[in-house]
Amino acid sequence: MLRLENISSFIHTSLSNHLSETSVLLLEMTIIALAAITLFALLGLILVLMERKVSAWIQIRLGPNRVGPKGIFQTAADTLKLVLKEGFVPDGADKFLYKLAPFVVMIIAMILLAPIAFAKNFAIWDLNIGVFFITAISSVSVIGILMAGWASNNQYSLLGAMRSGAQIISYEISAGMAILSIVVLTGSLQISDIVASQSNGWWLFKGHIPALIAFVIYIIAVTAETNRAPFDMAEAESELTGGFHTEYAGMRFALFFLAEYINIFIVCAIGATLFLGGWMPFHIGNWEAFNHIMDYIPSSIWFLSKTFFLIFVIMWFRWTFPRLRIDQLLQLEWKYLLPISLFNLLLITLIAIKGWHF
Amino acid sequence: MGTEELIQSIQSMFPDASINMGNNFPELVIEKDSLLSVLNQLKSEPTLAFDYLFCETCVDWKSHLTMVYHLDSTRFRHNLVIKTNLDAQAPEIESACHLYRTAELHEREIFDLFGVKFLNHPHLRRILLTDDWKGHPLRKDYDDPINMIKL
Amino acid sequence: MFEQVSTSENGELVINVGPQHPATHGVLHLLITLNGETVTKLEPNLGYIHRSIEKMCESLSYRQFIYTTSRMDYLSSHINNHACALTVESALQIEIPERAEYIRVIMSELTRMASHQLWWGAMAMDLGALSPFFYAFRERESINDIMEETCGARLTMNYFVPGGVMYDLHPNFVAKVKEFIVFFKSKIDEYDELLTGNIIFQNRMKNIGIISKEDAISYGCTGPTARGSGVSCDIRKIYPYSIYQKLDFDEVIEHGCDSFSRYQVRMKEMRQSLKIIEQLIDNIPKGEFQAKTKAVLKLPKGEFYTRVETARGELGVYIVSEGGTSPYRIKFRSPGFSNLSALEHMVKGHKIGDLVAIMGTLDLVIPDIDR
Amino acid sequence: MDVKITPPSEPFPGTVHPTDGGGVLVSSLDEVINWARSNSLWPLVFGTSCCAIEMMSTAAAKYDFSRFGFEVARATPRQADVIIIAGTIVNKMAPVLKRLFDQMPDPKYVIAMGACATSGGPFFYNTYSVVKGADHIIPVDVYVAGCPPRPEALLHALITLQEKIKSGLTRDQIRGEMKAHGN
Amino acid sequence: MITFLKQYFKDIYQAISSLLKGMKLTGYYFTHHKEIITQQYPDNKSTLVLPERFRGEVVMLHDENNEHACTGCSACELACPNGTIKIINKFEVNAEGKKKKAIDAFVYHLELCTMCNLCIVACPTDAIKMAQTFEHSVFDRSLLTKQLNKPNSKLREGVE
Repeated sequence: MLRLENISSFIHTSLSNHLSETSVLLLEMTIIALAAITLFALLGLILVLMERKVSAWIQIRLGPNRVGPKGIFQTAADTLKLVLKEGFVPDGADKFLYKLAPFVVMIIAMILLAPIAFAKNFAIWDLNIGVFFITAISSVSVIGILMAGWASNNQYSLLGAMRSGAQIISYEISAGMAILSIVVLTGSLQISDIVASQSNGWWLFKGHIPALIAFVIYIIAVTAETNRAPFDMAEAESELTGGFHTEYAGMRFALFFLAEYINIFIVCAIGATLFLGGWMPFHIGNWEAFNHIMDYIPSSIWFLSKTFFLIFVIMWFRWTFPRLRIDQLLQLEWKYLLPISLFNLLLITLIAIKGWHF
Repeated sequence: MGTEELIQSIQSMFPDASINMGNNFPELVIEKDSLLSVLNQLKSEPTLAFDYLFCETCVDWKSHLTMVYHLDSTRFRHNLVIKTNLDAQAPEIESACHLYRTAELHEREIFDLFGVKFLNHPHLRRILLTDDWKGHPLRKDYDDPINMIKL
Repeated sequence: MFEQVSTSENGELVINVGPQHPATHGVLHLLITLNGETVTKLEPNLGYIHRSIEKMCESLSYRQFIYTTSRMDYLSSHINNHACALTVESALQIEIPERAEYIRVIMSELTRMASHQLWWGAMAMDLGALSPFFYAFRERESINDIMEETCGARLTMNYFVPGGVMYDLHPNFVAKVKEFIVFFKSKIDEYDELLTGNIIFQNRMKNIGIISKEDAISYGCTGPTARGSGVSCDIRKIYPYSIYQKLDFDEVIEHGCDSFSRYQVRMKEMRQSLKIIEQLIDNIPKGEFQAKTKAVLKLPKGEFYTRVETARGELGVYIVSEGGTSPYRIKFRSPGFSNLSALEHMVKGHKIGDLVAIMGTLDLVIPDIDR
Repeated sequence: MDVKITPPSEPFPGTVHPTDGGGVLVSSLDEVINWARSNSLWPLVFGTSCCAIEMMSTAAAKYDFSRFGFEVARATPRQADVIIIAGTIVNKMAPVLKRLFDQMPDPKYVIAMGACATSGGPFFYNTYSVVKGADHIIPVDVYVAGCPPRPEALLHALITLQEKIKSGLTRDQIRGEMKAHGN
Repeated sequence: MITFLKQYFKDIYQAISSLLKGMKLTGYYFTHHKEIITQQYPDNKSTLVLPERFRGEVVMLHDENNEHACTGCSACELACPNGTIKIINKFEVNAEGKKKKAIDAFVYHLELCTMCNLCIVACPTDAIKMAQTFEHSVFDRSLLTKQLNKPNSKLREGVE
């Protein structure tokens, strides 16, 4: 059985046999960087295609199906075209910040890939404050958006960036609360610990209704945090034409575009890790035979299928709901989500202290 | 109120003006200086209550321009057309936009296409054509050899 | 994006919405002043699609000028053509065969439904919901198919001619319309399910873009825009033309004065249109579809005015004739032009997102405004 | 005009050379680039009048130009590849259209959809404000006749444009080519 | 306080149920691919049938002897609202030595045509009709100006 952890340990042992420790570390870091970049590009391509197919099927049409078999090369063609397009800096823009912004957004998205456990014993960096790391770093991406909006010298961009700032900072709180509730249940910030604590059942099921509420709040909050419809205030195509990336073209726009999808992947991966057991297979009580079959499916498949399910849910939101207005968006956060998640955290803490969870 | 009665009551209100029945609506021809007072009376008189200006336009008769106001009453559902003649060289008339807000855009359009100057209009500017456009295209003497290809 | 104007004197942001902007449904240009996200001033700038139709019609004959009006309010092209044909017919006192009248009314109501469907989809798109657009177009396509079979085109049909209609109905027409009625009745409930009841949608619509009854009349609003404010202004009811007198339908009036009322009016109007078609479709009388008219039409000297109810409101056709073969002056009183003038009144004090929503509920068709 | 219609699942362009050890090498970079460009034409949301409705119909479920990858309609010219001029261009709009075209990054393409954009169409004679054909303002690649053209006609125009991009010829070259073939 | 809380949770419940209703509908369409109505245009070209009344372009009918019914009366030219049709006449000398009017070129500007059908209605001899072709995309707009009468075509006998 080909498992990802075997591959990584094979690479590590074979390198260690021939090279010194420092050079192994350097080589491995290079490999990881390359792998991360490849994953970044590959995930972007897949997710964009998935989005287009999902939207097409919801909208009773076929979606891309002519470029390559079943249209699978569609996003590859798009990316290639975007890379080859003329890239220019608009007149009056702050050249340095304008060029820097997409890289800030992209690099942050890539850094966030680090603590995610893609499979059993397979994470780039399983640091002991993994969840905290993610919440901390993901809020930095708003700086990239603000930078882009400011540097573009365009009112639409500026409005979009300001909206995005207000929105991401507000929704960080609820997302943090939702994450915190699982941390309270687990008692650890390390991703591998959180996953391990779900070996006898996912937190979504083990944590009673409060965990379910936390999950719903988490999904809503991260939809807002990644600027997805119905919370796509930063882009708001029908209001602000393109929002913060109105003035971006070609390659730089592609980076924003890809980073958006990578961010969705990351938040959904975290959601899957926290609430749906990460790479843990689905087990039902004492059904040994069933559990064995479930165990046979590689852990990476479990992780990815859970993540992609959550991504699908977020896409489903996008293609169903109208967009909120900016003040309603903040109202939703401060009047509904925040009080509920605070109260919910209290409940969860009670459950954790009393040990009421399964 | 029937059309006959309407004509009579309006005639009694404005004995100087001439009113007769047109193809569709009764037509009241007035002097341009009395426009605002006539509109005001028609709007405020409770038995008439012409509160809805549904069309305002202008016709170029070469010798003069005619402003045409189509009025409707949303309460009684009777209509009236008011006409007043303007001088072709320097057409000027009081703006009706303080009585009927809809007149604001209509008058800008008439200014644009006919060159009628509306006094006391809040912002009388060209609306459909560019600001540097020469002439008023719906005038009969308008000619544009560059843009207009005659069939 | 047209040109960048930075800030006004007191530090408010001035931005140009349009002429190329997805929310303006065409080439309307709005100069808006923003205080934060709140619109403090709005100034429409028209004419980006002013095609001088009125001047052009002065050199076209009374048979020819009708086709240009299809391009004015292209979403209710049949109704525009109807207005022109009615003007010419009433001036020449042409008696139209009853069959033609029935066909005209059915076509007009189908057009009204198609227009409202497109409005529904486009408005949902303005609000950020993209799927309704596709569902709306599915129904619209079936109307287009019916139109294409009988009238020979999908959008700008030029089917109504002075004296009747251009061709007789296609043999499949009645069956297809009946099929459509059944189909659409099931789908219109989906519209409500998807959007009307949606909490986000309701919050975006209720108490937004308020215009009182008095203001609506003063601004000359017509159609669903005015009827959402409680003004009775359906020309089909108050000045009936064609065979609307004989039909049983309600004038939809809502008293909420806000965006949601305007939305409701249009949704209910679609059902009323269905009702009208249901009454007519089985009773289309046999006979001629076109009255005999002279080859060259000459209107008598005088002035003629016709008012009809398009999907957007009251369309007036004002023809001044000098007795020739073409009009001396023609004026189209377009519903959108007056409705647009009320936009500033509605939008002031609302957010920029509401501006988009309110424009959606006004259902502006820019070529209709600019002519 | 007849264009060659590429089958739904077209093979990857360029010349693929198998190498030792099971790898492949792709050459003919131009072909690959043109393939990418032709299959990823993002239109600008730009409709002025009636043709815009038919453009929307083309985007809608029944005709669905997303099958070709055209559905990513961008509201901002910076990210668009092709302007479909759907409707009349009047004198007041002309500078705006020029500006939009200038704001688009290269390579950019233009389709003149319908009679108005092609030549002024119904508003050619006796109008004082209509531009008689969008190609007086910006260069046009493909013209579609019709008032408005059916959605299929627009799809045909887009396929024609794809073929043009794949051929790698410029506007003038392709016109000369067509004259040479007597088409 | 109790009523406030009740209202608060009722609001939340109603909001969520209204959202779920919409998601149910879109979810239904996502899973039911039979609802897809897309016609795949270039692939369905062979089966695509347009209604016979569809107006794609004006064509002149020619029979197998390369004869048409156009007398060159220019009724269509007069009926056309925007000068799409130009008829250039010539005088032919027929067998009996009489001069007879005939068309030299029936010039049709497809790029101007609005398919309004007025020319077809005006034609007294039914020489022209509307064709259902719609694939009018060209790279050069001069190609849209067409001559409708085929080279060396003649007026059919007996058509006046």
